[in-house]
Amino acid sequence: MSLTPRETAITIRGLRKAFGGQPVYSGFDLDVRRGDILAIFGPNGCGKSTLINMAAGLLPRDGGEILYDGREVSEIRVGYVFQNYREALFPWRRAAENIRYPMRRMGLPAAQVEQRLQGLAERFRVRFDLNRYPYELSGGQQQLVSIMRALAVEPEVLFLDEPFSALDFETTLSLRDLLQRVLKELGITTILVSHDLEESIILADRLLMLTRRPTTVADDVPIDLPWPRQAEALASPGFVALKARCLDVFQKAVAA
Amino acid sequence: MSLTPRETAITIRGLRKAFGGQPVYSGFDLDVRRGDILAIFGPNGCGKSTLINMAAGLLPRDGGEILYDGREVSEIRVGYVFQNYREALFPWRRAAENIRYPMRRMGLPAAQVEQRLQGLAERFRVRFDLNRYPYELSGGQQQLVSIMRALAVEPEVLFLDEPFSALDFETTLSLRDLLQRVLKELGITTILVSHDLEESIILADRLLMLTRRPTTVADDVPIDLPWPRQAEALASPGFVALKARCLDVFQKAVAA
Amino acid sequence: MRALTGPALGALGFVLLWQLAVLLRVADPILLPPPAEAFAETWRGFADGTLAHDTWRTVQRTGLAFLIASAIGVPLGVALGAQEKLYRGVEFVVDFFRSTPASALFPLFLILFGPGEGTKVAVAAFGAALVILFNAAYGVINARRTRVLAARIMGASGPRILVDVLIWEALPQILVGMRSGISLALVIVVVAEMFIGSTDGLGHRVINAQMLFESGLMYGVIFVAGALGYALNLLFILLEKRFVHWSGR
Amino acid sequence: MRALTGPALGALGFVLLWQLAVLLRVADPILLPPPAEAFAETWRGFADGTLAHDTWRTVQRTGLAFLIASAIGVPLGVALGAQEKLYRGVEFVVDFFRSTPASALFPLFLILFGPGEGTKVAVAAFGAALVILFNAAYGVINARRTRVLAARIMGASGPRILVDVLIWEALPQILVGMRSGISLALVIVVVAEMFIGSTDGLGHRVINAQMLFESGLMYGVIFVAGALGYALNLLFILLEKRFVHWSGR
Amino acid sequence: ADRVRVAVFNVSSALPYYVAAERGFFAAEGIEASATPLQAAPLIVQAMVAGDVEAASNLVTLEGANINSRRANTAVYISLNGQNAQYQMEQFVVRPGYPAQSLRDLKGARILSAPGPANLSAAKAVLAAVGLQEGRDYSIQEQQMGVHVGALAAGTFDAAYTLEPVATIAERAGAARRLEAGVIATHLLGRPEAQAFAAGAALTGKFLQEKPDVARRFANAWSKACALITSDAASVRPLLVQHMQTSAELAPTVPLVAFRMVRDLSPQDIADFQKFVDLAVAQGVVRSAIPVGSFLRAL
Ligand SMILES: Nc1ncnc2c1ncn2[C@@H]1O[C@H](COP(=O)(O)OP(=O)(O)OP(=O)(O)O)[C@@H](O)[C@H]1O
Ligand SMILES: Nc1ncnc2c1ncn2[C@@H]1O[C@H](COP(=O)(O)OP(=O)(O)OP(=O)(O)O)[C@@H](O)[C@H]1O
Ligand SMILES: [Mg+2]
Ligand SMILES: [Mg+2]
Repeated sequence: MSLTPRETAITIRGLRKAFGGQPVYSGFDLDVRRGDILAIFGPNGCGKSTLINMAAGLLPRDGGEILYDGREVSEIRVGYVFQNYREALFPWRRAAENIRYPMRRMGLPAAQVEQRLQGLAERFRVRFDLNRYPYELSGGQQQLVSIMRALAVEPEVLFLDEPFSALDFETTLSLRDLLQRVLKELGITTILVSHDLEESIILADRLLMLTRRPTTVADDVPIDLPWPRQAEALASPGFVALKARCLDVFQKAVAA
Repeated sequence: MSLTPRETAITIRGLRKAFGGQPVYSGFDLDVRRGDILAIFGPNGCGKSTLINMAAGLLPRDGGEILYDGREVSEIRVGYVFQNYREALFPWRRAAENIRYPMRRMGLPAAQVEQRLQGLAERFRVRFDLNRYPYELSGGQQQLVSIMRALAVEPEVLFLDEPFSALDFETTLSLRDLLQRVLKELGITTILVSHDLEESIILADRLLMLTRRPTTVADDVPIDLPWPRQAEALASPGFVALKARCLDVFQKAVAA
Repeated sequence: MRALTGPALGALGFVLLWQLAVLLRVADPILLPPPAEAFAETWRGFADGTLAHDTWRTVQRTGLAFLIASAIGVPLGVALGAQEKLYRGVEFVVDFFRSTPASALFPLFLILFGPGEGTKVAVAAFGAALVILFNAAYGVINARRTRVLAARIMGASGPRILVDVLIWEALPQILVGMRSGISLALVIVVVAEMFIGSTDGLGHRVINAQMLFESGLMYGVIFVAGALGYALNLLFILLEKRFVHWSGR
Repeated sequence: MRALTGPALGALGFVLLWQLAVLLRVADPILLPPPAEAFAETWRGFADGTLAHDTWRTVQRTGLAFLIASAIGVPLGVALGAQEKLYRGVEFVVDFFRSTPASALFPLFLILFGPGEGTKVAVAAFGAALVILFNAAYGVINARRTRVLAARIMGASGPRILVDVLIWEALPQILVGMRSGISLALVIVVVAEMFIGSTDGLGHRVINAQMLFESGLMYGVIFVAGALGYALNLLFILLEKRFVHWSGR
Repeated sequence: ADRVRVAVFNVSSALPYYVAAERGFFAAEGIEASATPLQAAPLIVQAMVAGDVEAASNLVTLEGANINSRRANTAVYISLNGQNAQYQMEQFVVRPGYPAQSLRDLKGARILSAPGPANLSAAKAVLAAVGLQEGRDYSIQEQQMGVHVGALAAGTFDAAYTLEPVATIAERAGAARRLEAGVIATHLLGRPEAQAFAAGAALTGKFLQEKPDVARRFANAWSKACALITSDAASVRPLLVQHMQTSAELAPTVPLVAFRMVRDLSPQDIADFQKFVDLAVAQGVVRSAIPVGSFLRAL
C-alpha cells in the first residue's frame, strides 16, 4: 500500500529489534493512514506487543524510526490499553481516579473531566461502582476501566493490545460498536491487536497478518466493508470472502 | 440436574460470599459429575473467578460448603489456570522450572518429570524456548506455560479461568482439541470459565449460564454433542440449536 | 482494640522473659534488677515529673530530626531511585555514612553545628535521612515498570511520574525506611544526649543512672526509650494499615 | 568495569567536597585535616602493617556477626512475616531493641557472653539480626498474593511456600535488609572496639588516634571503615544484580 | 559581666566549677559562667580548638598534653587535680572472694580496666612495676565505667583498675575490696606522697591572650572554690548530688581529688607532673615529649 505523506499518521521505517541476540524485527516498514484502524493479527510471540510498545515509545528500538506525521511519539497524545491491563492500572487510585488521571495530566478543567467521566461511564454502560479500587474489580471490569482510561483523552493515536480478552460476550459486542463509532467519529488512528479474526475484520480498515519470528508481513488486507458494521455484517458476502482469504493466508503462512 | 452421590465429583451447598456487604453468592448449590467438563458462562463481575477461587480453597467463603467426593479441597490434586496467569507464574524460575514445580511437589521422580515435560512440550507444540524466564515470554506464551503447569500433574479437578484469552487463533484451536482429548482420556473433572460461547459449547458436557449479581443460574444446559468434537461440529445442527438456545437465554436473562 | 493485643502480649512476654532471667539469676541483681524494681524506680521518676520532661525532650529532638530526615530522604531517595545510574554514583556516600558510627561523626557535626541542640538533632537527622533515602531509592528501583510506562503514555512528565507513581510503588518500602529511620534517629539522639552537652533527655538520664549505679532506674529508662521507639513505630504501622491498602495485590 | 565508574566518581566527589571544606576553612585543620594528610597517615598505617591487621580484625568480627545475624534473621523474618499476627506480637520486641542504642546493650551482653570477642560479635549480630528480620518480615508481608496461592494450589506445604515463594518474593527487600544489617554490624563492631576491651580493630584505632589528636589518622581510619562498609555493601549490590533479575517485572 | 563558657565533664572532679558558680565566686569577679556538658575528653578539646568554649573545668591532662604538643597554647591549665593514696582516684580493687592481698598477688587474675588508652597503659605500667607482665601473669581488658561493679559482682573479672566513685560504690555494694589506691604516685612516680595530676582546669590560649583580665578573674574565682573545698569539703559536698551524679548517701564520704592552683604548685609537684607526662610519652599515650611548663599558667 502506498500513501502520500500527508495521509500518513504513523510511519515506521527499517525497524529493528532483537531480544538476546534473536531478532524479532529486522527492517520492518509500515505506514498507517490517518484515521485508519489497523488490525494486527499474528501468532503468539511474533512481536505484536513489542511493535506497539516501540511505537508508543515504551521500549527502546535497536534501529529504525517511528514517526507520527514527522513528530516523535512524545509530541503526540497517545492512548494505550496494555495487554497486561491489570498491572497498568494504579492500585492506589480508585477506578474513577484512574480514568481521570490522563485527563488531569492533559490539563482539562475539573468540570470537563467529570463530564467526560460521566459520558464514558454511560457509553460503556458501566454497571459496577467506579469508586472501588482496581484490585476489587473482576478481570473484565479492570479491562473495561483500562479502555475507558485510554479513550478519556481522545488520543490522536490509540494502541489496543487485545483489549477485549477479558470482556464478556455482551460487553465485547457492544464495545465493538462503541469503538467503531467513537474512533471513526473522532478520526483516531488506531492499532488493534486481536486474536479474533472476525473481530479484526469487523473493526479494521486494514488487516496486517504477521508471520512467526523472524516476523514479516504475511498479508496486508484492506477491509473495505461499509461503515458502520453491525452484527449483521458478519453474514455479508464481502465479510465471508475476506475471512476466507485471511484464513487461507493464515493456513499457508502461519500455521504451516 | 440430579446426580447420585457416587457420580458427584464436586458438591457445592449453600455457598455464600459477599464483598463489602454486597453479596455475590447467597445460597448457591452446584453438583458436578465426575469427569465432566462444566463450562461457566456469565457476564463480567458475576462471580466466576470468585466461585472457582472458593472451590480451589484460595478465597475464604462466608458460608456453605464445597466438597470433593466428601473430601476437602486440600485432600485432592487440583490444577488451576489463573485468570491473571502473568502473576501466578514464578518469575524467579524459568518456564520449564515453573512447569516442573507442581510435579516435584507431587514427588514424581526426576526422570518422570522430564518425560512429562517433554510430552507436554510436544503435545502443546511449544515453539519457544522453555528455558526462558516468564517475563521474557509474550502474553500468550505465558498463558500456555500456565496451562502446561496446571496439566502437568494430571489433576483430579481442573479449574480453567479464561485459559485461552491470550492465545492466538491457531493455538486456541489446537488446544481445544488437545484439552478435549486429554481431559476425557484422564477423566479430569473440569470447570472452565470462558466468554466465548462457541468454545464453551464445544468443550463442555454442561454449560452453566450465570446472571449478573446477585448471581443465580440463568440456565443449566447439558451439551450432549458426540465426542470428539472437531471444528466441523461447529456446523452441526445440534450445535447450532444449542447455541441459539443459549443466546436466547442470554438475551433474556443477562443482557436485559 | 484487637490490634493492640498483639503488641501488648509482646511487651508482656518480654517483661516475663526479663523476670525469668532474674529468677534464674542469669546475672547479679545489681546488674540486672528485677522488672518490678525497674518499674518502681521509673514510676518514681515519672511521678516527680523529671523523667516525663526528659522523655518529652527526647521525643522532641527525635521528632525534629525525623521530620528533617524525611523531608530530605524521601524526595531525594525517590528521585535518585528513578535515576539508577545517578544513584549508583551517590551510593558510595550513602553506604559510607550508613556504615560509620554516629559517635564517630559527633566531632564533625560539633564543628559544623557547635555544642548545642543543633548537633544532636543534626547527627540524628543525617543518620536517619541516609536510611530513609536508601530505602526509598530501593523501593523505586524495584517498582513495577508497567505502571511507570502507563503513566508516561498518559503524558506524565518525569517529576509527575515520581509523585504519581514511583512514590506510591515504593510506599511500602518507604514506610519500612521511615520506621528504620525513626528508630535510628531515636538511638542517635539518646547517644548524643549521653555524650554531648545535655542537661535533659533520656540519654542524659541513662548516663546519670549509670553513674549513680541505680541500675533499676537505668534499665527503666532504657525500657522507656525502647518503648518510645515502639510507640513511634506504631504510628507507621497504623499509617501503613491505613494507606497501603493495595500491597500484595 | 563500567559498573565501577559510578561508585568511583561518588568517592571522588566525596573527597573533593572534603577538600573544599578544608579550603574554605570550615574548621581548624587540627580538627578537620586535608584529605591528603589523612591519606598519607592512613597509608603509613597500612605500610607498617598494623592498620591492615586492624582492618582485617574488624572485617572478621563484622563478617561473623553478619553471618550469624543472617542465619537467624532471614528464616525467622520470613517465617514471622508469613504469620502476620504472630509478627505483630513479636514486633514490640523487635522495634524495642531496634530503638535501643547498642551501647546500652553492652552491659547486658557482657553478662551473657563475658568479656572478650564474644560480646562484640554477639551485640553486632543481635543488632543486625533485628534489622534483617524486620526487613524480611516486611518483604513477606508485602509479597504478591497470587503467587502464594498458586504454590498452595500446586500442593506446596506451608514451609515449602516459605522456601519456594515467600523468600523469593521478599528477596529484594531481604537484600535491602542484609545491606542495612551488614552496615549496622560494622557500626556496632567499631563502636564495641572503641568502648569495650579491644587491642585491635578499626574502632580501637580510631579511639587511639582521637586520644593522640592525630586527626589525620583518625579521619583516615574512619574513612577506611566507611569504605569497608561500602565494599561490604557492594557484595550485595552485585548479588542483587545477579539474582534479582525479575524485579519490577 | 564577662561571659565564659566552660566545658564540663560531669564527674566529681568538676566540683570547683559548681562551687564557684553556686557560691557566687564567679559573680563576685564579674564573670557569667555557663556550662557546656561534654562527656568525652576529645570533644572538650575539640570545643576548645573550635572556640566553642573558653575553659574546661576538668580536662584530662594527658589529653591536654597531646593537643598542646600538636599546637602549643591550646589548653593551658590554671589548676591541677592531684591524686594519690590520700586523695583517692585510681586504684586496684578485687572481687570479694579473691585472695589477693597486694598487687603482686594479682598473678593469674583477669583484670578489667577503666576505659581509654591512658588508663589501660597506666594499669599495665603499675603492674609491670610490681613485676607482673601482661599475658604471662594476668589478662586485662578495658570496660566502660558503668559495668565495673556488675562485672566484679558477677565474677566475670577478678580485679579491676578503676576510678572513684566506682570503687567506693563497689565496696559498699560488697562487690569489691580495695587493694591499693593511688597506685600511680606510689609505683610510677615512685613516691607515695607525690601527686599524680591526671586532670585539671584549663583555659584556651586564645582566651588567655585576648582577655587576660577576665582569665585572671576566672582564676581568682577558681582559686576561691578550690580553697573552700580544701578547707570545708563537707559544706560543698551536697553539690555533688545536685550536679555531679553522685548519690546522696555517697556524697558525704566519696573521696575527692586534691584541687591545686598552678600558682601553688611546688617545684617538686611540677617535676612529678613532668614525670607523669613523660611516662605517658614513653607508653605512647602522649604523642611527643613536652615540657609541662609550656601548658601551665600560674594565675
Ligand atoms: N524481555 C525479553 N527477553 C527476551 N525475549 C523477549 C522479551 N520480551 C519479549 N520477548 C520475546 O519476543 C517475542 C515477541 O514478544 P511479544 O510480547 O511482542 O509477542 P506478541 O506478539 O505480543 O505475543 P502474544 O500474542 O502472545 O501477546 C516473543 O517471542 C518473546 O518471547
Ligand atoms: N476484593 C474485593 N472487594 C470487593 N469486591 C470484589 C473483590 N473481589 C471481587 N469483587 C467483586 O466481586 C464480583 C465478582 O468478581 P469476580 O472476579 O468473581 O468476577 P468474574 O465473574 O470472574 O468476572 P470476569 O469475567 O470479569 O473475570 C465483582 O463484581 C467484583 O467487583
Ligand atoms: Mg502481546
Ligand atoms: Mg474472572
